[in-house]
Amino acid sequence: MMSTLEMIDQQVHPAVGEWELPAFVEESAMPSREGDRVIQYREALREAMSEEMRRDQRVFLIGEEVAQYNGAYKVSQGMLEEFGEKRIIDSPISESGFAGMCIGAAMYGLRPIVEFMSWSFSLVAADPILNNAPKMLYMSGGQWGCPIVFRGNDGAGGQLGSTHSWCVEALFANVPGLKMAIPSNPYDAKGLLKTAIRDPDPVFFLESERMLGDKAHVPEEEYYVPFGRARVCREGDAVTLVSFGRPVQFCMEAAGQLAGEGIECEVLDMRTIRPLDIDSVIESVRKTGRVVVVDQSWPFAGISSEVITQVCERGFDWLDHQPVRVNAADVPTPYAKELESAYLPNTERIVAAVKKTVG
Amino acid sequence: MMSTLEMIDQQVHPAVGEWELPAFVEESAMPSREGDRVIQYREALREAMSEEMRRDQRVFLIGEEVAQYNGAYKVSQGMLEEFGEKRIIDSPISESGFAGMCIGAAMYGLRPIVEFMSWSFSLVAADPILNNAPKMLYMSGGQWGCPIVFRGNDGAGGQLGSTHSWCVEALFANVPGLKMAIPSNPYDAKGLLKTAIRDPDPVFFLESERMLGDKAHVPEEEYYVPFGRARVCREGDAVTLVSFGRPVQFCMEAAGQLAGEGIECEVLDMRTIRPLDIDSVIESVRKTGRVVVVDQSWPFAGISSEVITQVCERGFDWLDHQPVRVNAADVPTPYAKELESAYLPNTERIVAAVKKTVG
Amino acid sequence: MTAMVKTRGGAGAGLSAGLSDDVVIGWLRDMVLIREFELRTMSAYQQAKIGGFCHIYIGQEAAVVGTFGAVEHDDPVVTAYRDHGHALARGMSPDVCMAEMFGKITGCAKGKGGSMHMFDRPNWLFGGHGIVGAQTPMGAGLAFGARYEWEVMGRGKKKVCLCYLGDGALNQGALHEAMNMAGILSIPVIYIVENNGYSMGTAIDRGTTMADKLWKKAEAYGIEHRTIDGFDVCSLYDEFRPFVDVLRDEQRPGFVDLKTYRYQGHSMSDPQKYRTKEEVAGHQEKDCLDRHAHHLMSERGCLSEDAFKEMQKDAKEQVKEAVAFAEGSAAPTVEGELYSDVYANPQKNLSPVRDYAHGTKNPLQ
Amino acid sequence: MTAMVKTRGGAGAGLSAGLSDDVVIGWLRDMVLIREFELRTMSAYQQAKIGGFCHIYIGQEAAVVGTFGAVEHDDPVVTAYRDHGHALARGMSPDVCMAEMFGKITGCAKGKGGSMHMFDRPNWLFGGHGIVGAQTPMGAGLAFGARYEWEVMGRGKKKVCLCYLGDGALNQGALHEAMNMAGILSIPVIYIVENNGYSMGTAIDRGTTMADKLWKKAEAYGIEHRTIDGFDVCSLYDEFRPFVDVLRDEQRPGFVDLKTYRYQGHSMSDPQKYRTKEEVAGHQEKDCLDRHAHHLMSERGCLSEDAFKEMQKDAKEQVKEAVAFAEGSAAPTVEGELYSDVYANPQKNLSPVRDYAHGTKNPLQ
Ligand SMILES: Cc1ncc(C[n+]2csc(CCOP(=O)(O)OP(=O)(O)O)c2C)c(N)n1
Ligand SMILES: Cc1ncc(C[n+]2csc(CCOP(=O)(O)OP(=O)(O)O)c2C)c(N)n1
Ligand SMILES: [Mg+2]
Ligand SMILES: [Mg+2]
Repeated sequence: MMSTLEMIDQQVHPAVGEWELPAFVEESAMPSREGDRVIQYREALREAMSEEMRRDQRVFLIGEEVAQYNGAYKVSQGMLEEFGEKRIIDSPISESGFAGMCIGAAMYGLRPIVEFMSWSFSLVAADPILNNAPKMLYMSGGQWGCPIVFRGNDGAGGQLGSTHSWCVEALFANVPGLKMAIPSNPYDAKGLLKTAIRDPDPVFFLESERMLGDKAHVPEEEYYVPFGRARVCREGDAVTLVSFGRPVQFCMEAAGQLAGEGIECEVLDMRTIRPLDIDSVIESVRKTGRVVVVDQSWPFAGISSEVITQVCERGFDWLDHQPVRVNAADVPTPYAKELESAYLPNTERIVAAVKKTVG
Repeated sequence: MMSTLEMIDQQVHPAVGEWELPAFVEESAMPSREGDRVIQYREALREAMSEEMRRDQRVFLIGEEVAQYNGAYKVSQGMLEEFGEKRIIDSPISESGFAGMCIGAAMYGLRPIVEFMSWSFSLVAADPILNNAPKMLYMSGGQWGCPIVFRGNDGAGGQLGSTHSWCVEALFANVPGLKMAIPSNPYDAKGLLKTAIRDPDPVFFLESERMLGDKAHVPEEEYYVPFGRARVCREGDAVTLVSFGRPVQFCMEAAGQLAGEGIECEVLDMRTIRPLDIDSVIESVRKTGRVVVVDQSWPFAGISSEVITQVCERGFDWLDHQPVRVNAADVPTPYAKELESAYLPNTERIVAAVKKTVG
Repeated sequence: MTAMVKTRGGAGAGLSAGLSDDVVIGWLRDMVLIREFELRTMSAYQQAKIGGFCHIYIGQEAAVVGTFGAVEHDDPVVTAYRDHGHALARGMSPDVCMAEMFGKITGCAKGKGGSMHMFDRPNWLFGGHGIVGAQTPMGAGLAFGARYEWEVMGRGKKKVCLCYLGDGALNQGALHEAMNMAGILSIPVIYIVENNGYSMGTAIDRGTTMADKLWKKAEAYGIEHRTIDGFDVCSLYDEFRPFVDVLRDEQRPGFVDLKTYRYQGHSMSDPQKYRTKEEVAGHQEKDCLDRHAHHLMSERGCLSEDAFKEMQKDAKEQVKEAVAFAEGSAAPTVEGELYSDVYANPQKNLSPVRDYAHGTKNPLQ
Repeated sequence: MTAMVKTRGGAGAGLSAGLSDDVVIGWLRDMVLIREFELRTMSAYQQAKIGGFCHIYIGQEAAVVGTFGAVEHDDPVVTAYRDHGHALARGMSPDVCMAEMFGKITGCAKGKGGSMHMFDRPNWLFGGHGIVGAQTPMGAGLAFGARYEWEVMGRGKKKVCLCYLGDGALNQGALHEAMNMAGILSIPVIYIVENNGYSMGTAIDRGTTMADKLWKKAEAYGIEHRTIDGFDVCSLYDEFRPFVDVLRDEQRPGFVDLKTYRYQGHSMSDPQKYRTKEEVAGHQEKDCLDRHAHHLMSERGCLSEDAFKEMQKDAKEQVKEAVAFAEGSAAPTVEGELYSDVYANPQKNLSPVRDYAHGTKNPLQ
């Protein structure tokens, strides 16, 4: 009989083969976000994958059109050449099949990166990614974990219509056992993806087609962005704007506009949803007393509901005003340009929400 | 060119064939919940389906083992005999296939009832049920809706382990275009299922294996329970307990216990999640100033987060205490009896939550 | 376009040689219209008048025209996202089709669907679906519905459903589940694989086993099958028509490996490095439209060169008008359309944000 | 139980006649143990010592014993929820297996998995999976991993993965996607359909097309196949062994329609109205355990009747002890296990409720 005395307290769980986390440093000690090594979001992702594949032979990439076609969105451009067809693998249009297959491969000891051309196509793979990957460690009593990264485009904004515009974070983040990252810029995209590949748990990594071409400085030096630490993109004392992924950009725009009117917003980019750095949110709310959560998914039981609930649970007494959320419109994603832009949580709607809060 | 003057204001949308809603009456005018026609929850479901199938030839039932086997849980017992194999249809183990097929049949003009032996098995059908059914009307610009009922067992409690114990409400309720009902007792099970079959929109109907044997009076007279109206199961002024489905029973137990200590809880059974009768919740909170949401799904971005967020949005100023939620433990469902019962939102945990709120 | 109506009289008549000139000339007219329409679609897309994904049908025209020619107007049809040809050949007006892609309220889905979601209720076209394979269980359901209607409800008649899919969709599990169910329940759905040899940049034999014997996939479910050349609309019809007639009569499923080819990239943003120009040119030499035109003009002799030119001019004209119509149409208003058509029975409190409403009537209704 | 070890020496040796007596007697011992174990399982379930669903393996013993006999101990194995036989035949101690079903910390999954989730890392058993068909892409992945290990990482050796599934799982799309990928990528996974003729109450031909030619399902993906009688463990081995050897050597997938039969209901709560007592009795007449015992005692003559009785007594004893062990073991504690093994790398703020932790070591580690 095992006693609680025999509890494992080592950080290295035996169920996932060899692994160790990179050495994370404080935000202030990380390489600078400013500089002139300007690359695209997609290139940042590519660098992250390539560097980790060079480091660890167990890492491979599979997905539709990732190899010969160089990626439907050119994220994996050139990787077939460098790593060969045994590690950069074109799959048939069988999301359930290749996601499930990679769960098996991860259990066997590999470190798969599974690209969904779009997270919208992951619904056909919902069972393996939700019912198997995040539960394997628990179900097997700690015998096998599932070190795997699922990644791809998430969210609307390209007039792709209602079946191709999913924000899966609102659905999938409900499930314990998975981690979820949603980078809003190239620097974080690279640093978070490298961390995701090193992490021994299943990571859902949500990119955005609308941001793949975004450019920013990404340092030469190797760096890892830790999970669970929000970034304060802008300081302010009037209201806390909480967001993640693409809408962070809209929040920054809105904050800029509002500053012109004397309203200083503090903008927090959560970077990961699970873990969710609620401590930083509360810290900010203690200062501002007000919070607006901007979330590009549908409102009902989504991430914004969760953030607001956690704010109430941990910082109710600091609130001077009811928490407010700004979401995608609560309708299937429309195709027509005008409808789609009204559908998204745009700058205008954020500004209005902030004004309501501070007014 | 259509103008806004030409907006359809009739209630009968042309996209779903012939339909009309039953005449709903006020709760007070409904047949009594008390009496001696005591039947099981499963029989109540069966009566609902059979009555509607007698009324409307377009209604049929399909699912694994629903016909010759009389239903894996005997919900459809005897229905094959009455309606024949063309209307009570055994399907292969192909959830994605038969759910998708019934979406086509619904578009064609039929009124399918799709039984998932368990909602846990609906993940393999996530794409048709989430990406097609609830969006068809929108995507087709109002040409075809999808009048369909998906129903089956939801939730843990029978030591079925982690893949078989899903509470899909937390995931699926995020999606606009669907309706969702979660009855907590035989009376509502029958009345809500009849309404679901009559409703021209896709309805996700969540039952519970743990309640199928529950017995209560179900009146002889025909009745329909309207969507979007919570039921006040118990009146009180100390705290509002909001719940739905099986945990309503735990709430009633907890309220009973607490009454002994002089704490009078108002217990609301939401009955449907979408629509969500937030008006009744707010009305109660105005009186109590306190709310505890009891939800058998995982906490993160679940129904309880949504209820709390809506309470903040609409009744923030009435709150004397932060809203509190009681959920299933945030882990995959364990098999062992002791772990599973600690996992569920049981009476003990509800009592503790209430005390924290009123204390 | 009334291809469906035209062939109705010939039901059961047999091979294309026995069809009236009107019918086979109608097929050419349909093909010409689709081609001209798609050329315009491409330039409108390049001008950013059309957004999102846009999948061009050029090269495959005979596939849809020849198969539609063999069924009735009220046989249900469902397809994937490469659906402009299906919409036009089913009888959707080019105006409405183009307006949809322009995101206008006069489009078939009031601009809410877009290129991938052509729905046409009056013409029994049940969409345009974007998720690869998703339409295949739906197709079984449409056929199930039709069968149920006459068998259980005692009204209607024996129908078949044509369910189109790309070769890439062969690898989605949904299709297999659907085929097994169609086999077990004897559902009159006909799966037509528009086998253009590629799914995006993946040549069929790189992604699909038994690529040269796709009929094995049908045999695994006991489903009768045909392998048909899709470059000659007449021979396509000749082989497909009797197949349909038997399946309709006996109310059971079928499967067709229909060999075809797309000339354009997968979607408008495809650099097409996975195939050579020569390969494309090789296929263009046996172009289905040219071939049928040549057949009518030189072999069957029922069409003059002038008449053909006139036909082309007409099509160009129609399509130009369609663009003008689309351009001149209003966009759906946020107030009227964003929150409409979400529920057929909108109720209070369905959303935390606001109430849903009914929108404007669909232009096709 | 060391069936895996026993056959290792005979690798490549060929047919069962050439195997040592120890090996074929070992098979019988395994089968006897499984049967006795399952009888105990049933009574423990009836006494409510086991909860949830519980699927009894009696009748199918030869299927797992004969196929395991043909592979190496470190070839990965994965199966569905009817997995007690697989666990025992792979070498899991009956104590640990029974303790899992009793929901005890000494169980293979520390009581967190239950009957449907037998995992055994030291014996390369990757579960026990509850969703029909879910294990089939996983099986391809295990084989992919093994192949990748020697091919890309230059270590390890050629392996095959045995992936078991019920006949009902043939109708889940996941299997088809997996088979196509296994074909395209040449993955050495062997799908073994334990075809017991029923999925719950559905006789195979009511739910599955081509029920009498299941190999057609494999042929659709160009996968080599065998149809094997699963009632005689020796002939099963004789047919399966060479098949495995070729697939291992050539590193490509295989498919076996393995005919077998379950004597008990689908799960413990099945009234079994879908078949007659006579049908069951008919199968019991050719019982795989009796047959092999008879073969060893009367034909091969390597086992005395006394030795067989001894073997049965031993098994009964072992199983009794397993029940005692399970009964005597502690349940996992809420404090130690509820929030453990959720993440291998638990971090702060992963949950709004509380932090996750590491639990006690798994008893198999
Ligand atoms: C489930 C799913 N996965 C991926 C995609 C992205 N995708 C769209 S079309 C396509 C290729 C399909 O090829 P094919 O079926 O041959 O049709 P074709 O484009 O040749 O007409 C892919 C991968 C999708 N829409 N759905
Ligand atoms: C996707 C899914 N649908 C339904 C079920 C419920 N279910 C469990 S076992 C079973 C029958 C499976 O039969 P078969 O594959 O032949 O295996 P056997 O029980 O005969 O070993 C069903 C329908 C499930 N577990 N998963
Ligand atoms: Mg193709
Ligand atoms: Mg079976």
